[in-house]
Amino acid sequence: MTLPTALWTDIALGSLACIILLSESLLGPRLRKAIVFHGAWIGLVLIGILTVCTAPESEQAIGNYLIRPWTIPFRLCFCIAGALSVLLSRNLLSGTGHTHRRGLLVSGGVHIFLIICSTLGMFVVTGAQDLITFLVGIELATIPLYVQAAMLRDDFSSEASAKYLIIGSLSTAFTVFGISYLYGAGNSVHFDTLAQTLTADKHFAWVGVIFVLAGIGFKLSAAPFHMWAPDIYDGAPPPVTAYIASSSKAAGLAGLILLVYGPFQQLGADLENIFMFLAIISMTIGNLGALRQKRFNRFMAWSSVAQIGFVLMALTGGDLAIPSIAFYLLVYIIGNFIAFFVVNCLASNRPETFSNMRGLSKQSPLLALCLLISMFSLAGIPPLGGFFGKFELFLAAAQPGHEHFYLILFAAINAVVSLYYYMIVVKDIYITEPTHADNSTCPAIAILPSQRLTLVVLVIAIIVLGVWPAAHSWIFTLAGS
Amino acid sequence: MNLTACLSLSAILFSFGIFGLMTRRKIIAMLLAIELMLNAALINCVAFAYYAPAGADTDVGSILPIFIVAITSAEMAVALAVIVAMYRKRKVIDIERLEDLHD
Amino acid sequence: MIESSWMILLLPFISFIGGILFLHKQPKLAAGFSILCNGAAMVMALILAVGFLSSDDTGYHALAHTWSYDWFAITDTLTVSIGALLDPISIMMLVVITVISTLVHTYSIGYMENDASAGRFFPLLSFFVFSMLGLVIAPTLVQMFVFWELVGVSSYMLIGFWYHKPSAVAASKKAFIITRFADAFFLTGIILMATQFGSIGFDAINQGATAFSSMNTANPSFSLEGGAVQVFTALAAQEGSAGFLGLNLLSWATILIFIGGWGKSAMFPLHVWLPDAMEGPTPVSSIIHSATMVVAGIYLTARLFPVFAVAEYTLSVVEFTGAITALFAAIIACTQRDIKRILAFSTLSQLGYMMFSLGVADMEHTAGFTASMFHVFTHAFFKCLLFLSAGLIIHSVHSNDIALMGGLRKKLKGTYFVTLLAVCAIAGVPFLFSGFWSKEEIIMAAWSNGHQCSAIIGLLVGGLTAFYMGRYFFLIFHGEYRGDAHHLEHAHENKFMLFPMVLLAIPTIIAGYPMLTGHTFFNTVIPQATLPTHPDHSASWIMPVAIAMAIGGLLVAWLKYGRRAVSFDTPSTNIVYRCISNKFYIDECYIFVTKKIIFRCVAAPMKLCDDYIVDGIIHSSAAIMRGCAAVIRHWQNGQTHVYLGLMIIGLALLAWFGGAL
Amino acid sequence: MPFLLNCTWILPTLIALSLMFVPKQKVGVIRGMSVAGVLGILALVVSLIIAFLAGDYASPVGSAETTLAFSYRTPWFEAIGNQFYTGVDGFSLLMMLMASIIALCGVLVSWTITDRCKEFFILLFILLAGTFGCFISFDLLTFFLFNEITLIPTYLLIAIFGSGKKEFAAMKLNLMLFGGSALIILGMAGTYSATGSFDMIAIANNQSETLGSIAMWAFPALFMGFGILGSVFPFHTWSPVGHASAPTAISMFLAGVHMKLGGYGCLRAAIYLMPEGAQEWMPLFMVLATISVVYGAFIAIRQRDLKYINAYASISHVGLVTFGFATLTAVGLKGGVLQMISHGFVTAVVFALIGCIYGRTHTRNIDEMGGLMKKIPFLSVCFVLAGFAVVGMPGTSSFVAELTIFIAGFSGSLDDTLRLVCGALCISSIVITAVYVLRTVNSVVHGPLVDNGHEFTDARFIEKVPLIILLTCIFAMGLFPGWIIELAEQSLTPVVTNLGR
Repeated sequence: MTLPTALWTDIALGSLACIILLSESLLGPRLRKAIVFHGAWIGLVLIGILTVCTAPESEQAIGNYLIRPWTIPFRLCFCIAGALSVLLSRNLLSGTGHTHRRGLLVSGGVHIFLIICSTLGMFVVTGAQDLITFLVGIELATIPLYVQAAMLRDDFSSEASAKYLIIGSLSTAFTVFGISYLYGAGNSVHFDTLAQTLTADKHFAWVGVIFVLAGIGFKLSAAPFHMWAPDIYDGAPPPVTAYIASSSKAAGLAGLILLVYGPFQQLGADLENIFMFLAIISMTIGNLGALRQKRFNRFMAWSSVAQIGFVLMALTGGDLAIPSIAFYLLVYIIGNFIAFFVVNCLASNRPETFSNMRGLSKQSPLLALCLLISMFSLAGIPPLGGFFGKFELFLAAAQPGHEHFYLILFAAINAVVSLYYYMIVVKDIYITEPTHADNSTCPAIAILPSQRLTLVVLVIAIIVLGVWPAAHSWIFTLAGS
Repeated sequence: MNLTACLSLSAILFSFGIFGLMTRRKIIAMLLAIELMLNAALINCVAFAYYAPAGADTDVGSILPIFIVAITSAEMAVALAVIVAMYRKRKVIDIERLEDLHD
Repeated sequence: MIESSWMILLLPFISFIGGILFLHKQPKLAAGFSILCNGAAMVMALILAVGFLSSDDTGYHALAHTWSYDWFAITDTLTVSIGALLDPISIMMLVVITVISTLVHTYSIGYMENDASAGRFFPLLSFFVFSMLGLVIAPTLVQMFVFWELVGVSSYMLIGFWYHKPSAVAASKKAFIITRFADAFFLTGIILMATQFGSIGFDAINQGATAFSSMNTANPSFSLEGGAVQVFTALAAQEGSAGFLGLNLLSWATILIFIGGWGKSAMFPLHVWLPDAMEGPTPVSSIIHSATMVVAGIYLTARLFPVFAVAEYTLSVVEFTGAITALFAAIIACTQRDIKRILAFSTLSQLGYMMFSLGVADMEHTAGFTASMFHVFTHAFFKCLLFLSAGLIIHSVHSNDIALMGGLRKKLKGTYFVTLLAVCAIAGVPFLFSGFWSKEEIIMAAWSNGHQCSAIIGLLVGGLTAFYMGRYFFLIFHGEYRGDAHHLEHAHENKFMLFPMVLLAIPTIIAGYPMLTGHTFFNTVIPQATLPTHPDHSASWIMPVAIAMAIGGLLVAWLKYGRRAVSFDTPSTNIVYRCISNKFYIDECYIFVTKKIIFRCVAAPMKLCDDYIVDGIIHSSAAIMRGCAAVIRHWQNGQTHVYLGLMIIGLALLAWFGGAL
Repeated sequence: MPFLLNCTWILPTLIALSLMFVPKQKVGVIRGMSVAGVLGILALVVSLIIAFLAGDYASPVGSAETTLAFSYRTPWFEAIGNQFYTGVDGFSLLMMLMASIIALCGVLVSWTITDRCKEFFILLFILLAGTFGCFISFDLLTFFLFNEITLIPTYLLIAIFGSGKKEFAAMKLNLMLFGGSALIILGMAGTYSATGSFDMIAIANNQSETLGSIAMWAFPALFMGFGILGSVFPFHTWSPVGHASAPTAISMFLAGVHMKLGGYGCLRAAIYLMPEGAQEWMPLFMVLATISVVYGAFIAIRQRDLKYINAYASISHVGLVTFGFATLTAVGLKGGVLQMISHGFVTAVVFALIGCIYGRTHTRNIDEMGGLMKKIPFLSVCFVLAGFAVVGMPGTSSFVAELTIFIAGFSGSLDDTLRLVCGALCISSIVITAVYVLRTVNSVVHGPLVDNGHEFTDARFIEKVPLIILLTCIFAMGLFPGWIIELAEQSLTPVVTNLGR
């Protein structure tokens, strides 16, 4: 039987993982660095291109594995996030002039291998057609992250991974418990049959739904389940933080959409209220948490909690939700990585707090401009991609039949609050004068050529996404079919 | 023995897990508690498969627990590895003392 | 000649633009240029007047719409246009304004001789003349309002001419704000007239009003065209309706418009700015605050007389304010020490005369209207003469205070003679002088029209006027010199200043005679009114009583101030005297109202409300958010158990929120 | 022709980009390019107006369809129904003319800025691009997008180049304006959910059956959203703080054009799209407008700082604009439009003067100044003329506008007592305006000279040019308002017919 073209990407990803593992263990130091590092990010980029080229028009099923057209943008996001995370870990690997403040990763190759495994897990999630594959995909996506979080030799990293581990396994317990109840209520594991049998009057169904949502809530760091995010973002090594912040959220969202438009179809209005509840709490707590933040990583954690609040709001709407979330994720991931790249260049020789970033515009205007663009894209300021991304989330919540106008007003006001703390960052780098203590200690900022190139590419990408409608209409046509 | 009896058993087991997780100070003990909760899910699946109405495919009920066990073991292996590495370096196993990362 | 009336309007404007832009460094050139322009305007105005008088058609249709330029359209029916409407009273005012402005310009050459900023004075004066002329020939209410404001601006600039003097600056501000306050009501009145009665043109309104008033009287109504039809129907429509607070719409509109005149002509409550306006140079006071600007209110009432007559209460309001102001100002004038303030209060009381004489007239008995216009005509000349002579006196004695003058008869012979003429005119000395004729006309009209109490007030004020003018005259020219001897030696009469005063003396005497020749110069503005026969002399006793009051007043003044030396050093302890000399403390009330009530009790609380309530809410919302942020950061203390606990509570919340539904 | 129209926002963006590559030290080149750019924009707008007047683009009476001149329509993010739909009618042309003139004067006034002047002009041109984009776009989302583009440069300009507590002021200004955008987003979400498209003209035309009940709450959201930008009463507190600490050119542009963007949005997006909503909610907004008119005037009396006085004066005059709109009559709307244009020029010239005076006396407190007429006659005469323009003397543009608004207040039947009371209060505001204007003029220009030791000369040529330009605009519009009124009236007929429906 001929393999459907869309499956090639998954296979390519698996083989890339094996190649990386083999080259890590077998090859000599010089060749290993080339294959492992460059091989990985080039491979991921190629796989990203491959998913775009082999995007199926209609659903292609291979046994229990279903490639849906609307998941292609999500897969693209996973590949991009993976590649960028690999690039970001450049100065944590051995053999480069600029060593990072927190030392080197325990083993660069294993770190990259785990990134690719996690990406493969996310591909599996998007391809799942029944609860079992879904569960396996979710676990394959999260477990490597526990190990990656512990990759650095300092106390923070190990403490972060321990906490992440415990909270993660609790959420797995919730998911599994939920799945068992779903099976109980729907007497089957397959999504299509579940879609018919899971009706709103079945109490088991509701217990299952609640527990599964709790598990996925952890993965998205939505409000009641967000407490782990600031600590783990702060403790984990920078590329892992970036990867968690962008890719694992995307996977969680893909899974959530899969469930909401798959088995939970008939639960309808009550589900919308749950998402409204989650959205309101995440937005508020995320914004309030980020208001007084002084350290960059924790700031990004709280801001990602707030962003998830906006995304969940879109889920309360009708059919516009899927494409708007896909587009928003693409822009959000690029914006996030720009911020992490800039801070990574900064943080290689001083702790990444806002007071150290004062006067950045005078020290290196390029980094300051990139951080400004990423902050304004996250805030949703027009010329950048973030504007249309965030605006479509508002429109998604206003679909005919599913209007939630109070929610939109609440979200719009929250957007204003979120603008305040993104502007605080811009104020620090452009306007506040560095106090004498800050700039005396930090030497000039050294930027690796590869990281400078990726920054420029990402900035151009985010502006083009905001102005040129090609990507936007591609995602919407895919989601429409 | 009927469905509700089994379900109540697993629910009790689940709540034991949660109670253990909340009160234990040692990380290994907390992992143990999580293991309890995962096993509760197993009992659920088997119970539903056994008491499933006619016509439903009951064999799924047995495949699902196997996957759950596999996943649990994978997770616990990774967990123990991480915790052992941490113990070797920081000589601390008490979760209350892991509070360097705070706001 | 009628078609070229826009030239009269344009000449002063050219002198203003030329003077301000090019000549403000050369005073002499500026003075020459402005006199040339104003003189030409005067000549054209005189030719216009003569042409109009000689033409036999003195009836209503003598109205001439010479030209009009559409300025801008507000609604499709209502377009604001600039034009000229020439009829007896506007031509009379044209003559008065241009004659007085030319004489004042020549006088100013002498007055402003050693003043550095004279180059700025003449153009500003011409700007005032331009705006006054525009006001007078305005065919529509809006154009009158436009030039009304420009007159306010020019009076602000001229009063505050010596801008380094804080008192002058304060006086100009006060004048502008009070007139602006009255203009707000005026604007409301105009807008009511424009929107509710459909027209702002004077002839349309007046024709509609007369047709309406003659509808319920005997003679038949005549054909109407254009705007008048709308006005007529609107008047008929709102006739019976008891509008807002008991007054119907027409009364409201006309009273509001009259309040505009009230402020500009400084009637009783709003008069406080006129005495302070004396801070400006004396030529300014002579032209603005004696002859032209302050008459604008009376001119407005005269122009809209038919509508005012139709409205129920308006004319009685006019009469009441006129009488009160006349009496009130005359009393104060008797106790003032600053000679310019004496003349200012005398102007106020004469304005009161003119206003109440308009008030006593109505559509049938228009004698009051003609008497008032006649008094405007005569009063302009002798009051301007008085101010010019006061200017000369101040110039030579270097002070305004009457206590530092006395016995100037020997030094200023020319001024002495001319001021004597003017004092006799204003006091109402019989037969020879114009003042007597016009004042007597007013009292006669009031009595014959049934307004007895106004007539009696008129007589009383006549006596008071004679008294304070006599006091003014004797204290300055008779008795010994009380001032600084040094100034007395080289007090001289500058020829530039004396020549216009002498010229003005002529009309002071002969201005009264046109009335005698029975020529009804002024009544033609009333359309189709019955030609007022010479006012019936039923009350023949009024003439002798008026003469007695005038002569008596002068005699008492001579007895009190003329014969024996008067000392000013001991301020009189008499309570009433001190209250009157302080102008009944009305200025203090105004300051109290503005400072204490408006600034402290209205503006200040608003500012506090803005700073603390409106702003407060916004700042407090930010503070609340900061508080919640602190709470959230407090719970993020790194303890894993806390995180797990919150996750489980979150699960419970989700279950309650989801499940409960 | 449509390309020329789009050039109005492409040109400033190009200039902003090209300025980025000019080295920081070459201040002369930067200034030269900026002036050339602004002159180019002005020439572009004037040629557009001439072409508009030449061609007959008046929308036929009785049709609710605005006929757009030089319209250009391409699908942009059409997945959500958004098109890049630009065109222009009389009303937006007038606003563009005013914006370009004020921009020119703004650039001339900021001739003295030396440090970081490259960033200054780059941000100024981005602001210009956003503003012009707003005036020509007829798609609700594109309009909102350009409106948001203008907010960030304003923040950076005030925060970097301002004075006094500039960060606080800039942040407060920006957050409140974004609060306004939040409300606009709500309104747009409402219209989108009802009609599924953002095309203003399409929505306005067949809106009767589609908007229905949504209009009842979408209208206040949109009107108040743009009202915040136009500093309507409860949300006006950003403008005094913002103007006082903004640099001269920015406070000119902010008060002169940016606040008018609010008024433009109110008319174009709120009243034109949802007439029923307008009828329903207008009493509330009329009361708010009257409060901001009287309230602004009274507080201006108590202020001591020149910029605060002018800021509160702007609140009072812009309140008149909202009052004009609130009467929902043809005259009222036209009066509002005229007042927007006239107040744009008036407030720009006053801020320019305050900048010049501050440059000399280094104080903005009116008690510490006095008698400047003697030392700087040219500036003092301009100050007196500007004062009369603020008071609304005939011959200045504000008289024409205020007269039209007051007439709108009283036209029609007089049984609507609320409108009468508000109309009377607005007319009374001309007295309060006279009080604080004269108090300021007297204490700054007249009176004995207060010499606080600064040696200063009269206006240099570069300072005289903007003042002369703006004053001629004020007096030209005051004396010959014919063509402006005709342009405004033509473009408002569709709105009025829509209201009549």
